[in-house]
Amino acid sequence: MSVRHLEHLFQPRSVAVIGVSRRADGVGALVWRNLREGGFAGPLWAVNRQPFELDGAPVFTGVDALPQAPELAVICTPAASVPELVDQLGRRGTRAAIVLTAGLREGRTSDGRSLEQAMLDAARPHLLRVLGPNCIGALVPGQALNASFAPGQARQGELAFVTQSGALATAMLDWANARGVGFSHFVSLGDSADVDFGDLLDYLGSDPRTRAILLYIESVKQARKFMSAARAAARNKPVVLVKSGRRPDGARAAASHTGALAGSDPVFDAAVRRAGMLRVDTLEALFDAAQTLARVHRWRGPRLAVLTNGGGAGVLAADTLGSGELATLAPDTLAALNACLPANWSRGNPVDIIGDAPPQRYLDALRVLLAAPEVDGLLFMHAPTAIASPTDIAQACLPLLRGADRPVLACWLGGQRVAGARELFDAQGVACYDTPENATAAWLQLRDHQAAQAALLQLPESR
Amino acid sequence: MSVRHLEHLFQPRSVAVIGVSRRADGVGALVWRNLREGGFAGPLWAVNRQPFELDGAPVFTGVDALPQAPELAVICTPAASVPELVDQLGRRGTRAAIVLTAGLREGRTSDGRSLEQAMLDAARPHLLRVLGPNCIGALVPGQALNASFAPGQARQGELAFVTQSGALATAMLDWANARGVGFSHFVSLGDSADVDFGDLLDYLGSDPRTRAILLYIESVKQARKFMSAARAAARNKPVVLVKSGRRPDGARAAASHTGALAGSDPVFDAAVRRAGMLRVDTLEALFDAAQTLARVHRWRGPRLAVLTNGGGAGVLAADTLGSGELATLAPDTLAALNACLPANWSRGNPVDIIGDAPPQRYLDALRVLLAAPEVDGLLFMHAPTAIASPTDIAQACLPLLRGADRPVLACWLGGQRVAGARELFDAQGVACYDTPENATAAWLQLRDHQAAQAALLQLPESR
Amino acid sequence: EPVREQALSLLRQQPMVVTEQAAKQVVALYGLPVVAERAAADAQEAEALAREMPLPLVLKYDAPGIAHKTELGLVRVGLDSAEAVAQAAAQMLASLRERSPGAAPGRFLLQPMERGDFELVLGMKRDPVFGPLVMVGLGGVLIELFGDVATELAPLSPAQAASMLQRLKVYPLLKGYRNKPGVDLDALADLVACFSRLCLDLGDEVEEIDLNPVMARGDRFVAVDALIVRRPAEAPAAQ
Amino acid sequence: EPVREQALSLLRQQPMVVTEQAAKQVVALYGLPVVAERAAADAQEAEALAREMPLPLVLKYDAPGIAHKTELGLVRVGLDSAEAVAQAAAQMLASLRERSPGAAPGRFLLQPMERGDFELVLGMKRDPVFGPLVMVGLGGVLIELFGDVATELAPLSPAQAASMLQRLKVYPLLKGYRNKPGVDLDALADLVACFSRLCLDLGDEVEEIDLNPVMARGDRFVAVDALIVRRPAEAPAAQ
Ligand SMILES: CC(C)(COP(=O)(O)OP(=O)(O)OC[C@H]1O[C@@H](n2cnc3c(N)ncnc32)[C@H](O)[C@@H]1OP(=O)(O)O)[C@@H](O)C(=O)NCCC(=O)NCCS
Ligand SMILES: CC(C)(COP(=O)(O)OP(=O)(O)OC[C@H]1O[C@@H](n2cnc3c(N)ncnc32)[C@H](O)[C@@H]1OP(=O)(O)O)[C@@H](O)C(=O)NCCC(=O)NCCS
Ligand SMILES: [Ca+2]
Ligand SMILES: [Ca+2]
Repeated sequence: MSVRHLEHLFQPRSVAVIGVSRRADGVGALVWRNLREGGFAGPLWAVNRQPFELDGAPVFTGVDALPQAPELAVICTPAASVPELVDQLGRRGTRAAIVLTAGLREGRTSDGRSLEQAMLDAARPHLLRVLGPNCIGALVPGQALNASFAPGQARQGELAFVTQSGALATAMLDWANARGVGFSHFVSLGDSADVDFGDLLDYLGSDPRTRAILLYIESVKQARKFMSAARAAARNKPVVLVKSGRRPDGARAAASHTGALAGSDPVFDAAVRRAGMLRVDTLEALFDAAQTLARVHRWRGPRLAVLTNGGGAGVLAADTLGSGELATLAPDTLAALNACLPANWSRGNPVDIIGDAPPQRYLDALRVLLAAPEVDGLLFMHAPTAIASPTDIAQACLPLLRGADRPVLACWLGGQRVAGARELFDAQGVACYDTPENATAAWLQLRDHQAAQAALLQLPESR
Repeated sequence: MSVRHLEHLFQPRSVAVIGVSRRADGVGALVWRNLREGGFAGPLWAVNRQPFELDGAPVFTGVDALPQAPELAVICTPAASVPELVDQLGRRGTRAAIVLTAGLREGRTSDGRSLEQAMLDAARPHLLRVLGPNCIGALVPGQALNASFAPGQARQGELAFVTQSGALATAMLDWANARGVGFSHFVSLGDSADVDFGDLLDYLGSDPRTRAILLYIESVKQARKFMSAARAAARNKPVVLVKSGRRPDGARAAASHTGALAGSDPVFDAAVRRAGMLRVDTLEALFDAAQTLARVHRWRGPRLAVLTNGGGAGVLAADTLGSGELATLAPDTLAALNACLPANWSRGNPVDIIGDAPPQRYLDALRVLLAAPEVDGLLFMHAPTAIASPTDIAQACLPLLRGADRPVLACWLGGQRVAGARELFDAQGVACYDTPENATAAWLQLRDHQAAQAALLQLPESR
Repeated sequence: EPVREQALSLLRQQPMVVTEQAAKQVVALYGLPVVAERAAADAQEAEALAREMPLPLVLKYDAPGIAHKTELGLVRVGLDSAEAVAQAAAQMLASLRERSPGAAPGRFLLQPMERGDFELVLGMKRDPVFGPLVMVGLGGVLIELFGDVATELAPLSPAQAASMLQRLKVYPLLKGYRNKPGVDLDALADLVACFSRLCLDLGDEVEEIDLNPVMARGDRFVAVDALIVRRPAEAPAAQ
Repeated sequence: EPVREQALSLLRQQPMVVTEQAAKQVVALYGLPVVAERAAADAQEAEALAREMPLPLVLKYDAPGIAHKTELGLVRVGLDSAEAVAQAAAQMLASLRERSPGAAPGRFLLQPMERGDFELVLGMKRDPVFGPLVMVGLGGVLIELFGDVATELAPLSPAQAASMLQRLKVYPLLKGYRNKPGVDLDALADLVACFSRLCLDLGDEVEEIDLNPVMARGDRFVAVDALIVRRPAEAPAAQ
């Protein structure tokens, strides 16, 4: 089946929910509520075998009773009914379906096919694309589309998240909402009977509203399709992934969960390298990595200067850097800093400009460091003190940081006191990390990814 | 000098702030405000060379003008004045001083001693203990004592935090407040001219209100005192630390920051092992480690059962466990689970009881797992769904979990939706982690710490 | 591609565990250097061959289906006369008769003793999803206890093979360490790239390949042992 | 503690880099096994001694202040006659005269060739804060490229030493791996514990100790080389 037509899935003009129960807590009713609360602008229809009224609208008694063919259908009816529904929808002209129902792989039709196969057989003649089955659905905040039974809405943003695990989808959404992280697409793949990672990498790789693609992978089945889509997507934008099933025991759990053999670990690492993607260890690291790759530009080299108002934070940052990554400041740079900093500054890198640093001192030091030829990138850090306002410092420094001709990372240590400063930086696209260690880890990740990407680009692809 | 008398520092009946400026943003004024807002109950006096009125109270013109000897004095005057002030205070009968002033190490008296040495010389005859100089101060929320110029108050709790870096103190406090973490003591050591890690380990190790001790260390100077205090404290309660200066570059930054040679890394690891402490890599890991060690009891062995309502979360948890740590469920256990779980449960460990699990299903599975002889400990996990209420599940499960005869860890995945459940668990003393990986990492940490502690206890100490 | 077809038709006539001699022939088809060996049907022939070859010699008994010869006493090194070869051959047959009485008859292989500054291992394992995974490392304890191997998907360009070698912890040894000679790294990268081509070509029909050891000195590399395990025919075809 | 005092008075008469002979004497005072060596003032005496010792022999030239003999050609192994010893001795003197003309005069050391299944390294480095740090590992590339050493603060009980050995990645080798013999682990733990006692005793006056290699086979351990570097006197005393 072609990898095209996903626009029917993600930008439908009309949506029908098939199997909206009269019970308020049925899955169909939850999807209906999500679509309504998400503010979907096009026509929205509900289907049940029995007619009733829902939010003042009539519930239709079948696909054929709908006033028009919905471009997208969300199917929440028992497994056995799905193939027939897909066939009816396809015949009416529906182009995409999200099947939330579980159990299609196990269930059988009277002629012995799996229900999943029967569903695919029903979809094929109509070129109808199916997301799922056994999934949570999809959210496209930019389209005000929440075609899912996830508990809640997603914020709009520029990250696409695709997950093979439904439970992690709901956890991740809740987590992202708490941290203000937004999405261009938030997709639960489920069993991937039709639409799979390869399709989504193809689609999202060329979607201009998606700046980075995040994947949670348990197993890959169509390796060639996956690899070519991944390689193409990773040339356009960062593709960061968590692959579970690292250790033999994890792999076993993955196998019993998805019914697919999880690839062994070195193989997957090799595949990630070959495609120019980036693999991280935890779901949370996905977001840090995504902002690193999407926001930190103008790579010059690995030598980082660390600017801080607290020696301890500088030590923590330096700890994770090797001698190749902590810039050695040149005599000219040291002299220029001596001229503008108080006598007790650290006189080396990390550049500790002391706890009482006001905005002007940050600015003076920044001007020197961002012009120093031996400095390839800058880590800006601030720990709250009772003396200077983080927001004032953020506002003063932003123009210099945004105009820098080399990569800039930032770390606002603390919580509430630096929340405003963090938001300012975030809004202006400066990559911010919670801790010095996370920031320097991001720098090293960037260096490695740069090297890997450069190596890939200069090589003729032999396959 | 004796390691005693720290009660004057942490439980003073009266406090004087020396050097409260008429300027509202002077360090002394900040300390004054912190003490007032912290609600200190005893007499509180301010000293300046000029008399004026502050918050309706008179500011005294010198130590001798105070109506009584303050038990604790917080000194915020220029460096050169400190030795003389300490002498005056000691003579009046003050038993402890916190010196916030920086620069005592560099400054000299007319007879060529460092100001630091002069301060110590002045303190010694009066057995007056000094915290600092060059520190942020100390907070003892249980005593309503905020003798610091940290930006804000600390919550009351059972963790003691001692840091050598002032900047990290303020960042940590802000961070802890944002996460609701409370402290028995929050201490900035500064230059440790007198009171040092050894003293605090001694004091906090036997303090009944402190359940765990967290340290941020850049360098240790009095190794023997440190080691014997650490060993004693670690036998009473968890002592967890971050030691910066891991790598040569980090060490260099530490040296320039504290003026002390940071011990090399394997040496410090050996010292930590020898004393039965636990070393972690990041400041945030301190808190996870502290709750692990303080809350997870009744160790039986390393085999963990993972109970989850999401297969993906189970995979992530299993990934970080080896075959020795993921319990292999016995036939009896599997049969008992088969009898109470729906047919599509994972039929193995991790025990995935499927996304729609209501409280009763959790309870049924818990009863089986907590009675299974092959299960040494349990990881309870929940990812939010649109179906069951996390709070209901938490409430239903708490009695079983608290009454368990083996260690229990918990992980509520997500953000806002599970906040209530998390709080319930937290209030009842069940260790909670943000992610499956953090929870299993805690389990492995616990196993290693158990082994190390057991090895230490069975050995005769040769020195 | 005639080489591939030659290799496959050779393999298809072999048992699942391909004989060492056939495995080396397959490897040699791809231009990879293997030890110059001669085969003998019995002990007498082995003895006669030994008289024509430079001493000392290595004698192996290569029987279908036997993957681990050393464990069965079927490898003898450092034989320094034709008589020693004859004696070793007799012992092997006796030992085989005793320890593995049902084994199919095989042939003796006579090889010159190869030495190198390093013993490399080149390997391939087919992944059911991603296909052939190529592995390289230094043999023995370094691989077993320290897991010092580098892996990549086939095929590899020489540049990719070179960066794979750089990931080995023993890379400094291969470059030349503390006045000890290294190997010709360009030549080694070419070798690994060539091996990866073989892995890709045969990957659908082969489960595992092991060239262990490959003796290396300077720019000279010689595989003195080769193991190929074919893929069971009943397995589903690769997608 | 007479042993400690004997050791310290021996050390105090030595240059900062203690001679190998004196270093071994110090080590032997603590009951640690060192190679049975004999010293000769000149080449003739060395030749004469060689006639009384079992061949082959190792000859070293041990001069004050020279920490790295091998680099200066001052170690020769496998000498299998008294004449070979005489010749090697003459070459050493010539080489030393040429490459290090100002060197203080030293003595020849004659040692039997010791062999082992393993070459261990035992070391000590004084930490300015925590005192003597004891280190153990297998010599050569395993330590250098893989950093496979275990470290502990002195002193160590035998049980602590045993758990230190278990942390080595090469521990399986020491236990006996794939039919290859290991060493007597209890004996080795005792040895490390004993060495740690020495480190603690001398830690205030010694900067570094290196027993490298210690030949090990079964329950037999022999240090064939010992290096001790004293601590500069002007350094402040340990707290
Ligand atoms: C799909 C699923 C949610 C349906 O569950 P359910 O709500 O118990 O199913 P019901 O039989 O009640 O069907 C839902 C409604 O659709 C109606 N319906 C059933 N078949 C229908 C059909 N062919 N056409 C129209 N309506 C239909 C039902 O009558 C019911 O409405 P009612 O309650 O008003 O009678 C369930 O089978 C399932 O698969 N759950 C798992 C989902 C999941 O976990 N996904 C992956 C997460 S990782
Ligand atoms: C201690 C310190 C804050 C003083 O700074 P300052 O406020 O500029 O010092 P001042 O000279 O203004 O003294 C403060 C007040 O005490 C008064 N004072 C000075 N000496 C005094 C004395 N001996 N007795 C009574 N009052 C005195 C001053 O008059 C002044 O009050 P005023 O403003 O009303 O005149 C400063 O020297 C310092 O060390 N800062 C660094 C602190 C730090 O960073 N700690 C470690 C963090 S990690
Ligand atoms: Ca072999
Ligand atoms: Ca040596």
